[in-house]
This record gives sequence, structure tokens and C-alpha cells, in this order.
Amino acid sequence: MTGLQAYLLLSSLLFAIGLAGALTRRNAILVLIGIELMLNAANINFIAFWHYGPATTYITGVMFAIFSISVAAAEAAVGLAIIVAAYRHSHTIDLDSMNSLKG
Amino acid sequence: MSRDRGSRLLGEGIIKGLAETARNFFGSYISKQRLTTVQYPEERIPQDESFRNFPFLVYDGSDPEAGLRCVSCQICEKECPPKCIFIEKSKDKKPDAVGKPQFYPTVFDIDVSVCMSCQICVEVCPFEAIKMDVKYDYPTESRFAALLFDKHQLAKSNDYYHQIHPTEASAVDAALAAEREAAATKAAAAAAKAAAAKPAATAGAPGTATASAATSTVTPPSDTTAGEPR
Amino acid sequence: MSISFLIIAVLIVGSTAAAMGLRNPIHCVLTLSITFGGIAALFLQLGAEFVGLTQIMVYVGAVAILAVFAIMMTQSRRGLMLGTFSRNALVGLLTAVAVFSVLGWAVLSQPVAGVTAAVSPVSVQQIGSSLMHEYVLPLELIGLLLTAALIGAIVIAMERKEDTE
Amino acid sequence: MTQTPDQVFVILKHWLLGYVPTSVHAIASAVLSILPLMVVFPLLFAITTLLERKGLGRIQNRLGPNRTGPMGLWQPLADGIKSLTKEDIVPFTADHIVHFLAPVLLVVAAFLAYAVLPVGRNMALVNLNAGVLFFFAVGSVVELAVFMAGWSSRSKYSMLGAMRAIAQMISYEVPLVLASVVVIMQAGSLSTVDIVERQATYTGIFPHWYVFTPWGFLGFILFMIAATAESNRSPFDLPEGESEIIAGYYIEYSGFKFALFFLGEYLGMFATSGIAITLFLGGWSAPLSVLTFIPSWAWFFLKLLTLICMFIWVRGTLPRLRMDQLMNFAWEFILPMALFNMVIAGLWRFMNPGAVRWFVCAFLILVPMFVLSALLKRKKKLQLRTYSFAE
Repeated sequence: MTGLQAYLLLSSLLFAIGLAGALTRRNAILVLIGIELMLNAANINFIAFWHYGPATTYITGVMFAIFSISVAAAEAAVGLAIIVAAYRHSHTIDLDSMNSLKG
Repeated sequence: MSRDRGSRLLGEGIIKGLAETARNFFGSYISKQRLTTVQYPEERIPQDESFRNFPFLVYDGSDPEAGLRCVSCQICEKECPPKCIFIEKSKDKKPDAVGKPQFYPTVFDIDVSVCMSCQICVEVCPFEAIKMDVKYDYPTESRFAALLFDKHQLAKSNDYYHQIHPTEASAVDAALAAEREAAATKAAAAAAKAAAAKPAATAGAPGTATASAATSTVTPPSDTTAGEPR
Repeated sequence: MSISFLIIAVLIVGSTAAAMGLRNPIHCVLTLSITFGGIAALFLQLGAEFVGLTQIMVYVGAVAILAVFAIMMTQSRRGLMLGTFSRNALVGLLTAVAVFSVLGWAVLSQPVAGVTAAVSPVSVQQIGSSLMHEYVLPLELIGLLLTAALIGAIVIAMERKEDTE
Repeated sequence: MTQTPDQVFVILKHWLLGYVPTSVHAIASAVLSILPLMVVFPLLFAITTLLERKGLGRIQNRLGPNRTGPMGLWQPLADGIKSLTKEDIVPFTADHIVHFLAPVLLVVAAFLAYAVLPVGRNMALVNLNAGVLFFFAVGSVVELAVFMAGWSSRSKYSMLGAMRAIAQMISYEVPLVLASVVVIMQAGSLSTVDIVERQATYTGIFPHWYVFTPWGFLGFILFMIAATAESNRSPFDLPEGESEIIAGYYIEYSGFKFALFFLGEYLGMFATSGIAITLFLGGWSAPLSVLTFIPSWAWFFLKLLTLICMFIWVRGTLPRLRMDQLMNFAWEFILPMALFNMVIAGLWRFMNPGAVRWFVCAFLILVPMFVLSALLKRKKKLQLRTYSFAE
């Protein structure tokens, strides 16, 4: 079990927990948090592969992680805005009851 | 500032304010009288004369028992709004300042924790016996018993009264002196009348002439209202 | 597999499980920020110092608080009545387990020859110059994206007159 | 030149390390450098509370505390004992774990910020490559601690105070970072040690501090305004406005946890003013080249004391800002000025040095300042007040 495999295992576990959260939770915000976790798991992979990769002078992994963090932040902001707007419209953030597409 | 002198730089008001507080800060080190702090227990702010706190009983002369002005007429007890005065009248009498035998209070309690120092008892007292004290710090252990002042704690001498309320005390003394004098003249007049009436009776002269003359002198002088409550 | 990695890994997995399992959404977000902190520690350990610090600043500093504010604003009057897990929670759990087993098998079976050479931590100058040279276009796009996201989020979440009648 | 007085602490540490077995060397050196920081700054906190109460007193024409000790010197000790012996009441409905963790996280975050502070010549605890970024990352954790404190005590006042505090801290963190970006552009490095090294050089007897450049002076002012807001002090102490919401987010804390909040707040203030000194006032470098015989750490703490006196002075003078004024001021004055400042710092860097550059940049700073202050004043016309009640 080399160092890289440990990191990959950890990130896949993180990814699985995030996926489980996103699929099972009723509260829309916690689903969004699950997605955040999955994004972070991906970031761990990037940095792990860069660290254990052959040529660490090419910092593509690190750059990709930085861009992914900023995109995830933007996504979180917009996601939460949508949730707040949905709450204001239907006074609930329970995903099970958001099953009608009528405006 | 109400008048807006053009678009002034945002920070000007702040700088003026800072300059003001800096002047205060350094000024306080230069001239000590800028500081308004009074180190309370050691220094105290001199009280002005009209300050009042709880009532006290005034006594003339040196003996608090004998010189007590209060004749336990219990008007103050009836008038006191929070009913914090309790008086028990004495059975025998003792001569008061004017010499007229009066009752005196065997028990005179004021519950200081109830008293709201409204000064009504002072206003209604016909004998100037109760005045307002200026002492305010009464540190006591128990909250109830220690704040029930009895006659001995309340009795304070007249010159203490002069000390705390000089103008008022001197006015009261002047009034009392005038009163005493009026009583004295009245007593003297009465004595003179009694002396005049005695020789008339002894001389057995016919009643009406001297009697009418006597009665004219003995009609009580209408103006002096000695003894009437003011 | 150093000890520090183990400690951090246990911390991350524990707090992530808590984040997805707890009933009170605020507790979920707080444990989530512990996960983000743990992940930042991982990045620092792997030598990507700049990414670790950005992770703390962006996630723990901003996204966690944003999520908490969103929870505050959508606290429905019925409180925590709605159950924590949706009706078909079991299916979701099964898919997650399946995904994990596939990923785990993939990671463990192929011997990934990780070079364990000592890696000098990437310096900020290196990141700065690569941002300005190879990654100029993504930088501009990210700037555009962030501005669009900012304006979009405000417009969506803004209280408009017709909502509040 | 490492004369002994300047490096006395570094030499002391190496001498002590000599006695430690090499196996435990790394941990011992870490402990030896962390311990003095953990002792010095809480002591500075004690001194500042006394300084603040006496200074505010003197500003308001009254003596400060002088009962405990000759000049009130034992007042911090008395306050400490009082807060230790006070009963620690936790509201019944409070969320006990989060309620307990909030002050802990606050103080931990405040102490973490000292890792990158260069207190003296090679006396910075750790020379991080991205030192300033580390400082702001740890600074943003404080907001989470504030929220935890406000939310976990389950009381309307603390929740309101926490919301106000977070809104204020977030909206003033952006200009704080932008005001420091200017210095990073000029110094070319994020590491605090490099920034101070770059400012410690002299021409003639004048140092190359960034505060003497037009953009540096403006950056310093913006940084200090944002720092006052970050640490919830003086004109921006709305979250703990005693008159409106009693004591803001730490209302349900008493005893030692309450003292911890104060410790965290003051440590935050010292850390931000420490970074302001590092970025703008030349860290531990002497103001005049002739004065370099005074040890470097003495200069750092002298500057820190002057900044603390500045905070106290401002606290004694300025009235508290309303919430909307506070927000308008942040987003409509401080932030645009910080962005302008970055443009002007760029211009400064590519113009050839000389008096022309100085005046051009100074002029370019004053113009937006006037324009923005006029804009901010124009907004102050009185409109009908509209109320929106919670439905």
C-alpha cells in the first residue's frame, strides 16, 4: 500500500461519503454540501498525483486544484442562491416535496 | 455638519475629533484641574445646603432627653405617607423650651428603609422638632433591624442642625426665640393682670368700675398668635 | 503511510461521516468545516502549500459560512420535522457503496508506481508565473466566471417586490 | 551584523537547545519558540486592557483605574482573577459542545496568526513562503468561531450580534486583503520575512518603508480602517453595541470563557496590527539608520504599542457607525480605493524613480478620494424610512 494508493483510497472514500450524502439527504443544502465534498475528493487526487507523479516541476496538478477550488466556490454561491430562491418560492427545502415543475 | 461646505474630504471630521481628544489627553497631564475624578471615600463632593436624606430629632442644650423639642403630638406620624414613623406618648410631662409642661415621646422610631425623605414630617411639625439630615451612607449588617432608628439615634443637637442647614437653622431659631419672647411677654402680662386683679379683690371696692377697667386691660391682644400652630 | 497522514485521514473520514449523518444541518456544516481543515492539512503535507491555504480561506472561511447563512435563511417554520433521510435513501446508499468498492478495487489492484522522491513545496512565485504564462486564459475565464457567479447569485437571491406581497 | 542584544533571544534558544537530546530536537525547538509568544502576547493583552482604560479615562477628563496598585498596575490581574472566579453559566437550551468550542476556536485562530509574524530579525516563528496568505486564511476562521458562539447560545441577541459581526468581518476582509496586495506586488513575495527584509534597507538615514510612498500611505490607512473593523473595535463595534444588543455574540458567556473572548479579540487586534507593521511600517527595522543599535524586537514592540495607542485614541473619539453606514463605507469607499491603490502601485512600479513619480501617484490618489467621498456624501439625503417586518 504505497503512499499514493493511500491518498487515492482516502479520496475515493471521501467521494463515496459525499455521494451517499448527496443521494440520501432530504435537505437541499446538505445535498449541496455532499457535492462540495465530492469536488474536494477530486482535488485530493490532483495533488496526490502531482506529488507522487514523475515530474513534479510541471505543477499542472496544483494549478488544476486551484482552479477547481475557485469554480467550486462559485458553484456553492450560485447553488445556495438557488436554494434560497426556491425556499422563498415554496417555503420548503425538502427535496422530496420539490417534485412539481409548475412555476 | 448641517451645511455641507462642498465635497469635503471624508476624513476631515475624524481628524478634528482626534485632535480634540488628543488635547484632552495631554491636557489632563498638564493641568490637573481638568480631571473631574473625586476619590470618593477620601474626598467628597461638598453637599449643597438644600440636600436632604432622612429626618432627625432636634434637641436644645446638651441633654438629648431633656432638651428634645418633640412633644409627641404625632402629627408627623399621621401625615407620613409611607407610615414609617412610630411614636409612643409618655404618661408624665416635662417642661419644654418655653417652660410649659409637655408630653415627650418615650418611643420615637423611624424606619429609614421605608422613609422616602419627602420632608412632609418637617413641614407639618408645629414645634420645629424634626428636620432633614444630610448623612447618606448608613452601612449596616442587617437590612431591617439596623435600619429602624430609635430616639437616641435620631436625636441630634441644634448646633449640628446649624452645621448642616445654617440659614434654615438660624431662621428656625429666630422664630423660636420670637415665640419664646411672645410667650414670655404674654406670661408677664398675665402675671401683671393677676397682680392687678389680686389688689382689686383685696380692696373690696365696688366691683363694676375697676372690674370694667380691669377687663379692658385683660382683653387678650388680638394680634399676637402666640401658641397657635402656624 | 506516515502517522500524520493516518491521523489526518481518520479525522477527515470521521468528520465527513458526521457531516453526512448528523440531524441538525448546522452541526453538519460545522463538521464539514473540520473536513475542509483536514483536507487543507493534507495539501500542506503534500507540499502544495498555496493550495492548502487557499482551501482554508475559500472553504472554511467562505463556503462554510455561506452554507450556514443559507441554512439560517431557510429555517422553515416546521423546524426539524422533515426527516433527515429521503424516502429512497437505501438506494442512494447502495450506489455509494458500489461506487466506493469499484474505486477501491481499481486503486488497490493496479500497482501504481508512485515515485516517492522528496518534492520541494511549490513556491508562490512558481504558481504566479505559471498563472501568468501557461494559464493566462483559464485565469481570465475564472475571473469572468466568478463575476458572473457573483452577480447571478445576488440576482437570484435578491428579494424582489412581487415575492414579498 | 548580529550584535548580541539584537539576537539575544535566538542565542538563548540555541543555548537551551544544546541541552535537549537530538532525538527530541525538532519538537523542543518548536516549543521553545512558541512558548515565548504564548507568554508575551497575553501579557501584552493585560497591559493593553490597563492602557486602554487609563487612556480612555484621560481622554474623557477622568483618571483611569488607580485603586489596585500604584498606577492601577494590578488592574489586569484583578480583572483576570475576577473573570476566573466568576461562575460559568451555560444557558440550558444552549448547544453545549458548540458553545464550549467557540471560544477555543477563536483563541486558537488568534494564536495561529502569530506563526508568520516576524517579531525580530530572524525571530519569525516560521518562514512560510505564503506567509501573508496564511495570516488571512487563519483570519477567516475567526468568523466561523463567531458564528458558533452566536448560534450556540440560542438567544436572539447573540444570534443578531453574530450575524452583524460576520457581515462586518466579511465585508471588511476583502479590502483588508486588497490593501495588503499592494505591498505584495511591490515586495514581490508573500513571505513576511522577505517583505521586512526589503524594507529594512536605508538611503542616507531614511528607511525604505512602504508607508512613505503615496500608495503605501493610502494602503496603510485602508488597512488600519479594515483592521479596526476586523477586530470589532471602536467605530465598528456594532456587534457588541452595548446599547442596542447588549453584548453581541458573547452575551451568554460568563467567567473564563468571556475572558477568552476578550483575549481572542485583543490577540486578533495585535496580530492584524503586527501584520500592518510588517507590511507598511518596516517590521522590526529601525526608523532611522542611526538608531539600529536598538535591538530589532524592541522596534517591533514599540511600533505595536504606538498602533495600540492609535486604536485606543480612535476608540475614545469616534462614535459607533450604524450598520448601513458601515456597509456602505466598506463597499463604496474602502474597496474602490483599494482597487485604485493597486492600479497606482502598478504605475509606481513601472515609472522611473524620482520626485515626478511621487507627485503623479499622490495626485492620482487624491482624485478618486475626493470623488468617492463626494459620492458617499451625496447618498446622505433623507428619504422616507421604509420598514419591512419579519413576516
